[in-house]
Formats: sequence, structure tokens, C-alpha cells
Amino acid sequence: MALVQLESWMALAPTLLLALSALALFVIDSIDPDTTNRPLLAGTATVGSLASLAVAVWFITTGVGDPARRGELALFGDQLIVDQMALFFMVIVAVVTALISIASYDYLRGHVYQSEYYSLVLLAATGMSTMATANSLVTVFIALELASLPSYALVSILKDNRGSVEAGLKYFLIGALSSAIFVYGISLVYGATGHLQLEAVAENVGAEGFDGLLGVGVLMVIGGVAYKTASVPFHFWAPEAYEGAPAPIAAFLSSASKAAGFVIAFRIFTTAFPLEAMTEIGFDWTMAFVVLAIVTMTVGNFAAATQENVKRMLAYSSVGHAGYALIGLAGLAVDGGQIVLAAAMMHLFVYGFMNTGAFLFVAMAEYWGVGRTFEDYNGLSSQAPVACGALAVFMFSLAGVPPFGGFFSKYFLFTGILETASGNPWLLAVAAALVINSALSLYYYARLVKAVWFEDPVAGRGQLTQPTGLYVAVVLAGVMTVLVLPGFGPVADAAYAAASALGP
Amino acid sequence: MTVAVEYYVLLSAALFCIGLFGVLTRKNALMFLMSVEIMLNAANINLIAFSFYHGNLTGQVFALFTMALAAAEVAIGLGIILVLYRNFEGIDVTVPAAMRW
Amino acid sequence: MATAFELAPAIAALPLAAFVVVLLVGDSMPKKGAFAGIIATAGSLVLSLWALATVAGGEVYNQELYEWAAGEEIAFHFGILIDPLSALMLVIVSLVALLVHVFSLGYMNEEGETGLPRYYAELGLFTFSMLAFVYADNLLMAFMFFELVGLCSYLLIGFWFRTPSASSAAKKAFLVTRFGDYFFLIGVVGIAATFGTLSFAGESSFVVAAEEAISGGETLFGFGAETWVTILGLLVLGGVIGKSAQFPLHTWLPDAMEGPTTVSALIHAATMVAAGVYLVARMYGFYALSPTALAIIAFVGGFTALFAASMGVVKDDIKQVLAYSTISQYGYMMLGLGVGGYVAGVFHLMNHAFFKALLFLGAGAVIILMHHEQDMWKMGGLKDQAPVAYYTFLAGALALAGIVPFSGFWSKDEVLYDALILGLEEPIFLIAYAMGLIAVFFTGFYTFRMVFLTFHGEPRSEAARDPHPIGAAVKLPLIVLGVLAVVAGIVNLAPIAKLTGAEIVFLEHWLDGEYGAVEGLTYHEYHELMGHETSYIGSETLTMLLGAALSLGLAFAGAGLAWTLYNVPEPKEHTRRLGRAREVLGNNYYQDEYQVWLARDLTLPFSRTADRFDQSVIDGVVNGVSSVSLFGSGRMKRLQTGVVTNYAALLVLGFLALLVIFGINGGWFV
Amino acid sequence: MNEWIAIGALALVGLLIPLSMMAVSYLLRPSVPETSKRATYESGEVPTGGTRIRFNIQYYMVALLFLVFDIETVLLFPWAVVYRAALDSPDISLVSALGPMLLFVAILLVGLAWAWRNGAVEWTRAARRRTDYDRRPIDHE
Repeated sequence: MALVQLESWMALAPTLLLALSALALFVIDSIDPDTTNRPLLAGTATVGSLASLAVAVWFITTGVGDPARRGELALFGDQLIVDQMALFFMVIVAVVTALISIASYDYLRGHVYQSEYYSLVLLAATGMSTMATANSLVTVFIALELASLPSYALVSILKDNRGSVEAGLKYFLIGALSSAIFVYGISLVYGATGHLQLEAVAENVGAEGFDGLLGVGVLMVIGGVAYKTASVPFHFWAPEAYEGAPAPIAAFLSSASKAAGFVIAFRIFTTAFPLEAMTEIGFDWTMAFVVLAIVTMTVGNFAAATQENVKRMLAYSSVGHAGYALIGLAGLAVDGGQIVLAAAMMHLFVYGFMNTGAFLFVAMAEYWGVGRTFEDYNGLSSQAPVACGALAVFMFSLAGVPPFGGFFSKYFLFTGILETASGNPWLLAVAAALVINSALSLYYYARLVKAVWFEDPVAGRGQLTQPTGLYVAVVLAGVMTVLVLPGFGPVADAAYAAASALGP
Repeated sequence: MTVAVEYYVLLSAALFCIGLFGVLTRKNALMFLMSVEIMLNAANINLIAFSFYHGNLTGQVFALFTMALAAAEVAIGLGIILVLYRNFEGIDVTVPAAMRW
Repeated sequence: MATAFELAPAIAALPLAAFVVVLLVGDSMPKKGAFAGIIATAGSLVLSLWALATVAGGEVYNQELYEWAAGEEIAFHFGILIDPLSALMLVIVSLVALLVHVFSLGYMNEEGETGLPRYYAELGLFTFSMLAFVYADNLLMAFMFFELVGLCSYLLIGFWFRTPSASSAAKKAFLVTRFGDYFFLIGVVGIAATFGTLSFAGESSFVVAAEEAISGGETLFGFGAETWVTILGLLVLGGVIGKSAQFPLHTWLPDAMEGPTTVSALIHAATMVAAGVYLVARMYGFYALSPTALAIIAFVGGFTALFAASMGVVKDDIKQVLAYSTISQYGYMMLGLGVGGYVAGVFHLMNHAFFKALLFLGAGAVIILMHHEQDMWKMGGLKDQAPVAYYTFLAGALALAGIVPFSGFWSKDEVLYDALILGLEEPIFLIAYAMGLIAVFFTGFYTFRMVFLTFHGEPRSEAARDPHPIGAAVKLPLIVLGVLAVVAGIVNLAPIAKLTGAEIVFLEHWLDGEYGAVEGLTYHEYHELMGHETSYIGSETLTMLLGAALSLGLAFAGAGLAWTLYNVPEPKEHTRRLGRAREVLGNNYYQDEYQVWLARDLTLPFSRTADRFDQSVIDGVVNGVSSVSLFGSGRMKRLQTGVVTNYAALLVLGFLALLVIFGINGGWFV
Repeated sequence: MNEWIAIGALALVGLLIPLSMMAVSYLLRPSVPETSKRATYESGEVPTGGTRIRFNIQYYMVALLFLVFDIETVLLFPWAVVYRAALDSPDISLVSALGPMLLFVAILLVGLAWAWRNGAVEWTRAARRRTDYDRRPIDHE
């Protein structure tokens, strides 16, 4: 029972709030283009994203999108849909955006384009939030571009910094190429089915006889989502973009943007391309995800293992985690694969905290100006024990060491596969790859912890300040990474509900 | 006289491959961008042709959106190329290669 | 007016309070904290008696007090279970603890020991742990206090930690019992994982759950329910064997004599060692489900009884003799429990608590008399010098030897009787019975050898001729316990009851819930669970008389042999006649040696080999894997050339590869 | 398929005519090579500097603004096509027909206002922005 009966379009409130905050920032900047009122700008962004978060959580608790309670809401002729999965990912996006906004308060000290920065972040978040609700290839593409275009600008927002510009250029060029492939794939899917709305596509798979075109088109769509989720072979932009971008933006892209990429992947492949019909026309797309998952996690983790630059290590690890999340789609090959899908959603949720936190720690290091390599981080714990404690939590959680959140999601992924995949050698291979890569990942994550906690401090490092916003964000992310442990029940329930509602 | 839809697909595929060829061979950032635009337009051809073929307008409308987004992409891209030029004194996309491995 | 049960937490809390107080301000207290301990244990005793009376009035108490961890499957809590068994044990423990405290006034304070506050504090903690263990209502809580008991005994055995032997004995006691506790812990985890509960009593107890699992024919962890219950029971039994010093983990106990004699009394009579047997009695319903586990208990008990008694024969140190007698007597209890004699086992536990406390305190008195000399060959003739000590010690000795009508006779006889009637039905148990029976002879012998060497004959040393006087604080506990050792048998005069038909088996009725008990924890229900068949020689009475006569005869024979050999003015070391056997016995069957050998010559080389294997092969493999990984990593990241057109090319190549694979596979191009 | 023959013939003719004219010209004309013929400006002007000069940044800004509004009309187009029909339909109110587009234009106006205020339409470059950003160089050498 809600207190008020809301219009159905109000279900988009989490997204609309983000968009409104972005517009509000434009208005603020129009009124005073020279403003350096950081509390106002960061505050607007934070309040907007927190409001979005609150509304999304409220919707989840009141049963919006729950088929058994208030029902899924399809809007604008089924172009958008607000269901449990949409809300789940809206929460992830809003949380990460809030953390980024808080952290950027300090990071942007002295920056010229502050209001632009925040409004671009919020516009990108709007795009990601819309991706969560997109239910048609049209809206998927528009939302994806709405998320991508501000991201290009954000990565290269340090206009006088060659690294930032190089990162932005590479991100943009690969992004443009990928979106061209994506939209071409969409056009082929449209050609083969005559529709762009996902359910309608599903009904017409194989009906028009362009089976080969449809196969190529679907593969191109896979390419599009692989780009957005930084999966091999569309991952090449990721290491550079994350390394060169301002650290909060790297956090934003590697957490929220990746999650948004996965939500469209989950949506498209569970709704538009029913596995049975697709297998009939000769494309068992779960096989493609099996291959992508194994290759992605292997490439990501192996490349991360010998990095010297912390941010780049995290970037490659982010690629590796994309591989873990891809398992969710690979797992749909068998009956009951929703468990694996739900585990992948949980992993993305936890990842939103731990990875954001890790990148924000790097942001803090950049703020301090201590350097970028592992050696530069040596002995930071003696000067900033709290932040370094949080870093240790992030690293161990990313590696999947109990009792942190990352362990549980990975554990659910693993047991999920084992439970459902009995006899499917491909999925068992995925499970084996998961274990091997997790073991390898522990090596390089632990290396950072060792540098920070056990190595002697670098000589001659000056006093480190305590930037409030960054500290708050890092500690918040750390606390959430730990708190996910007792709170895992609700998260898991939400993920299971979202995944089972998708049922093929 | 109508042209069979397969020919449109062939045309668009050719256009797509031309664009792809440009992407792979051109070092100039602007040429890179133009090649991507060609690829996007290849998709547009597909969309419009199939819209006609299926007899619904969805594809045409989506083609309009694609054009709009392509324009927005170009706007962002030109901005990035501009700062590229400022920082690297040129718009050769192979020059910025400091970050690797 | 609070009821006894509402005050039940105070039974354990009082000694804990004493511990805290003495630890903090003991140095400035009169008698270095002894009075605090005495008051606390006296309070515990009073409350325990009240609880006992309340149970006698037909009430029981099974209350969860505090839940400290709760999961979806299982919740861990502290709680109190006061039923006939635990009420009885509470009284025994608090009584012995009180008397030990009082005795310590004479033994420790007057001897001018240093570190007394520590001593009394540890005694308090020890008492607290044991009392809390006794009325624990679940296995995990029991385990925690079981461990705490072990810790306290470590502290107390090592009280004179400056002497190397004391500290090493303490370590040994700790490590050996800990070895058993590992199995216990695994058992606890196993039970929790299997049944989702650790409660001893009530509908949701693991005993009930196990019973249902067996009757339901469930398969647990790949085993049949009964097999699994047996495995769990045996795991828990590991802790019991360690704590109650049963073969083969008994080696710590003789060494533990390095502690103050008062501590030995407490450890042997009522706390540490008793904890093991008590645990078996506490979860008897669980063991009753597994005939195999019971049989193992019986055989371990019977064997230990004989084995330890035989070693007691050749010891020269008075405390060593008592130590081996303790091991032996606990063997009897295990035997009794193992053959289904729940009442007999508990009865012997109670009697033993009294007479062993008496004997140890008596030994303590002798040690005071002898100016801290413990070698029996240097004693003699103390009978006339210290009559109180002599007569009380004698009462204890008679009870220990099992001479009618002293308390030990009744309980030991009942244990043997239960073993006999079961053995007549299932002859395998006759072996256990026989071992117990032969041990009676040894017991009679070594007991009276000890008595005669200590008190009779001529003084054989300067100290024995001029003994140190003993005070009232020493005599009072001796007298109390002496009386109890004589009369405690009254509570369960089963043989007389059978002969006359009089209703005087109070303990059996007590444990059978005639006065009130928690459902499921009564003697006859255990009996039903076990379903032991028994048979008799002729009639029940005849069997009973025959058994009693046999054991009594053997006891007298042993005592008589001791009389002839040692009740002479100048006894000689007849042990030489044993020849090589003496050496074996004197060296405790080389138990320590083989365990050291096991540890040093078997385990250590094995560990070294394992270590070498680990360092060479495993590490080699790991290092190999990691260098391959790192090499692979170096190659893998070279893909990322930094040139964006290369990325585009690789991206397209990757996509084309996918397209070719899936396209050909799916037949898209035809 | 005979229509295609006509088209093919047309294409052929279209190709042949310029090629043949170029061939004829090549055969007829005299060839007198001379350096001044290679100069950029045969009038004698000597060009200075490179052919690539830097345009004022504001060209770019204006071009972008033009692009934005150009594209806006593209998106207005389908709306305009159905607007009249929507108004005639009894199911669709004026607000729901006009509202979304007004909202769209309003958002664009916010963007325009922002661009205006930030100097995108000022022809002379505003020198108010400091570019001392980035005290934390992320060098990649």
C-alpha cells in the first residue's frame, strides 16, 4: 500500500531525479559561470544521486516492479520497463554516483570546469539509469550513447594533461567504432525481425527468414555490450581510459558504467533473443558468453598481475571482473541458470562498492601527489591508517577473500555454476577459470596491501592532508563492503527476484 | 520497380566495410571520425530499407535518432580532437601512445 | 522470594566474583584471599544444596539465558540445565571445592607459600569453570567451559612454575588434553552441522534429533544415521579420554602431581578429570543410541582400570600411587557407563569424588607431617603421631579398595555387576568385566601397600619420627570427607535392596526422575534407548551375590597380600621380585616413551619430509605456476600496444574470429 | 531486368564521354613545359606560410551550436508529421501532444542558455577562465 497513488511515469523517478539535478547544475552554472562554490556543486550532485537512490530503494521496498505485488511497469509503448532488475541496477548507479560526487568535492579543488564536471557525471548517470529500464533496442542505444558521450568528455576533462587527453581519445575512438558496430547490429536485428521492441523481437526471431543476418546482428549486439562492459575483445579502451582519467571518473566508469552495460546485456539476451529460438537458427549465444567470460577474465587478470601502476592494475582487474559477471549470461545455458545470473548481479552490486572504493583510494593518492606505482604507495598506512585499512578491505574483497562481500558474490557464482551445470563441460570450464583467476588475482591485490601496510614508507614524503570528501567516500565504500556481509540476505533476495522475473 | 532488400543490405555492408577500412588505415583523427560516420550511415541505410520492407516506421524513426546521436558524437569527438591537437601538436591518432602494456 | 533456580547463575558467579576480587586485591586481603574463596564456594554449596532440594521437590530448570550468536540455521546461547544429575554434581563440586579451600588454609597459608592470591584466584576460576560446565545446557557452552577447566588446571599444575618439572607437567597436561579436545571440537561442530542444535535437553536437543534420524533411517553426510552418530560420539569421546585421563591419553595425569596437593585433590576428585566422565553422563542419551560407542567406552574404561592399577603397584611416591588410582577409578566409571550402568557410573563418580578428595587431602596432610617428603619409603609409623589423618585416610583407603561397607564398595560392585550381567548376554563384555575384576585385586594391593608403608611400621626417616603438626583447617575437611567416604554408599545400596526388597536405591530413583527430571534424561529412558539384554547366573540375586563375593574376595586378597608384605616393622622393596615386569611397570609401560617416540621419531621426520616436499615439490610447482603466470602476464599485456589503430584492428580481428567461429558453426553463410 | 540495361547503358555513356573528351584533348594539344606554370598563383603572387592555418576557436563553437539545432529539427520532424493527426484524434490531449516537445525544446534552451553564458557565442575569446588546472600532473613519460 503506497500512501499516494503515483502516475506510472513516476516510476522513472530515480532516473528523472538524476536528469533534473544535471539540469539544475546547468542552471547554476548559467547563473554564475565562474562559480567555484564547491559545496553547492558537489552538494547538488550528491543530493540528486542520493535522492535517486532513496526513491529506488523505496520503490523496491514497496514492491514496484515485483510481479507479485505492484507489477512491472511498461512505459511509453513498452519502450521502457521498470521492473526489479531495473530498480536493482538503478540503485547501483545511484550509489556509485553519490560516492563519486562526494569524493570529487576534494578532487576537483582548483578545477576550472567544476559544474560541467558534475553535470556530465549526472547526465552519464541518467543514461546508465535509463539503460537499466530500456526495453527496446532504440532506447538501449540512446541510453547507451547518453551514458557514453558525457563519459568521453569526462575522461579527457583534464584538458592540459596529456594522459587524460590520450585516454579520452582512445576511449572515444574505440567507443565510436563499437557503437557503430552496435547500431549496425541493431539494424540487422531489425531487418531480420521487423521490430526493435525487445518482446516483439523475441516473437519474430526466425519468422522472417533472415537467419544469417540475425546471427551476425546478434553477434554485433554482443560486441556493443562487450564494449560497454569492457569485455575482450572490446576492452582495449579500458586500461588506458581508466589510467588516464581522473580517478573518480575511472571509478565511475568501471563500476556504474560496467553495471549498466551488464543490465542491457541481461535484458536484451533474456528478453529479445530466446535461447531456444536462437539455437534453432544456429546461434547458441550462451556459448559466445562462455568464450567471452573465460577469455575476458584470463586476459584481465593476467595482464593485471605484473602492472607497476596501481591505477592500471585496477583497470585490468576491472576487465577481469567483467569476465566474472559475464558468467551470469553464460550460465543461462542450463535450466535454473537464473541462480548464476542473480549471482552475477550480486557481484556487480558488491563490485560497485569495492571497486569504487579502490579507485577512490587512488584518487586520494593522486590528491596527495604521492605517485602512481606500487613503490610510491609503500608505507602509506603509517600516515593514513584509516584509508589504508579501507584499501585492504577493498583489495581482499576484490580478490574474494572471506568474510568480505566480494567473497560471497564470487562464492555464489561458483556454487551456482556447480549446482546447475552438472554435465555441461563448458560451464565447468568457466568455473575452473573462475577459480584459477581468483587465485591469481589474490597475488596482485595482496601486493598492493603489502606495499601499503608492510613496506617501509618512502623517504621524504611530506605530511598528508585529510581531504574530507574523499575520506568520507572511501570509508563509506569500505563500510559498505563489510556491511554487505550481514546485509547480503536482502541483496541476494533482490537479485534472485530480479533474475527469476527475467526467466527465459 | 522495387529493388530487393538484399541489395540494400549489400550496399550497407559495403559501406560498413569501407568505413571499417578507413578506421583501420587512417591515422588522421578526423578521417577516423568520418569513417565511423560512414559506418553509422551504413546502419541507417539498413534501417530505412528494412523499414520500407517491413512496412513499419520504427526503423526510419530510429534512423533519425541515429543521425542525432551521430551528430552528438561528432561534437564530442571534435572537442577531443581539439584538445588532442593542443596537447600533441597534431591529430595523428597513433602518436598518443604513452600508456601501454 | 527468589527461587533456587533464579539464583542458579550465582552458583557459578560467586567463585567467579571471588576470582576477580582476589585477583585484584587479594594481596591485601586476610589470608591472601582464602576467605573470599571460602565464602564464595560456601555460598555456591548452599545454593547448590537448595537447588538439589528443589529438584528433589520435583522441579527442574532448563533455561536459555543469553543468546550470543544467531544464524538462520542455528543459534548459540548460554543456558542453565539443572536436573537431578547436574544438581548432584553441583553439590559435589562445590563441596569439594569448599573443602579444598579450607584445607588450603592449612596446606598453603601456614606453609608460607608465596603467590597465594594467584593461587586462590585460580582456584576460584577453576571452580567457576567447573560449575558452569556442570550446568551448561548445551554442548558448545560445555565445550567452552571444558576448555576453561583445562586452562585453569594448566595454571594450577604449573603453580610452582619456577621448578622446571612443574611447568613442563603443566604444559604436558595442557597439550595432551588439548589433543583430545581437537576431536571434541570437531565433534561439536559435527553435531551442530548435523542436527542444527547443541542443546542437551528438551524437544530441540541434538539427542532427540539423533534419535529421530536413526529411527527415520536417514543418511547423514553419506553415512547411515547410526554410523554417523557413532562417529560424532567418538569424536566427543576424544575430549573425554583426554580430560578423564583414559588410555592412551592418561600420561599427563601422573605428571600433574607436580601441582600443589590441594590442586590434585580438586582436579582428581571433582573438577578436571571428573569433567570427562560427567560429559559422557550428561549426553548419555546420545551415546545410548550407539552400541558401538558404548562398547568402546566400556573397553577403554575396563582396560584403563586394569592398566593404571597395575602401574600403581610399583610407585613409591604417595601421590603417584593416588594418581594411578585415579586413572584406574575413572576407568571403572567409564566401564560402568559403557555397559549401560548409568546409575552405577554416576554413583561411582560421586563416591570417588569424596574418597579421592579425602585421600589426596590425607596425602597432603601426610606431606605436611613429613616436611614435604613424598617418598613412602621414608615414611612409616605415622599412625600414632597423627591419628586423625590416619583414620580418615584409612576410611578413604577402604572405600578405594572397595571393602564392604565403605562407599567405594557399593558403587564399584554395581559397576562390575552391570558389566557382568551384560557380559553374560554378550560375552565380549566379559573381557571388560574381567579386566575390571582383576583391577580390583591390584587396587586392594596398592591401596594398602600405601597405607601400610605410610602409617604402619617403624618410622624410616628423621621427618617421620618428628612430624610437623597439622592444624584444624587440615583436620576438618578430612573428617567431613572421612564421614562421607564411609557413609556415602547409603544412597544406593542396590545389593541390599535386592536382597531385602527395601526401597533404598535412592540414587537410582533420583536419576530415574522419581523426584523430577527433564524428560528424556532419565535412567530408564536411556535403558530403553540402549535396549541391552541382560542375563543372570541362576537368579538375579545369585548373580549379584556371586559378583559381590568375587570382587570383595579379590579386594581382600589384594589387601591381604599387602598386609603380609608390608605390614611389618621394616618392609622391604618386594617389587624386585617382579623382575623385568617391574621395569615395565615402573616405566609406566613405556607410555611416555612411545608417545615421545611417536612425536619425535615418527611425526617429526614425517613433518620434515612433508616440509621438504612442501618446499621442493609444492613450492616448486607453485613457483613454476606463478612464474609461468607472470610470464604469461608479461606477454598478455603486450597486446595493449598503446596505439589506438592497433586496438581497432585487434578489436575487429577478435570480432571476426567470433563471427567466423559462430557463423560457420551456426551455418549463417549458406 | 531490362530497365537495368538502360541504367547500365547510361552509366557507360556517362563514363565514356568524359574519357573520350580527355583522350581527344590529349591527342590534340601542344605540350610546352614551363616552371611558372607550376606556381600556385600564375599571377606572380608568392604564397607565404603553410596551407593549414588555425581557425579561430569560435568557428568551432558556432559550428557545434549549429549542429545541435540542426539535429533538433531532425528530431522535430517526425513529431511535426504526426502532430496534426494527433490533435484531431479524440484520445490525445493538447498537453500530451505538445508537452513532450515543449519539454524537449526547453531542455535545449537550458543548454543554449548555458552555452551563451559560458561564452560560446562571443566572438572574441573570453579571457576569464584560468587554465591553471591540474596541480597533479598525470604524466605518462
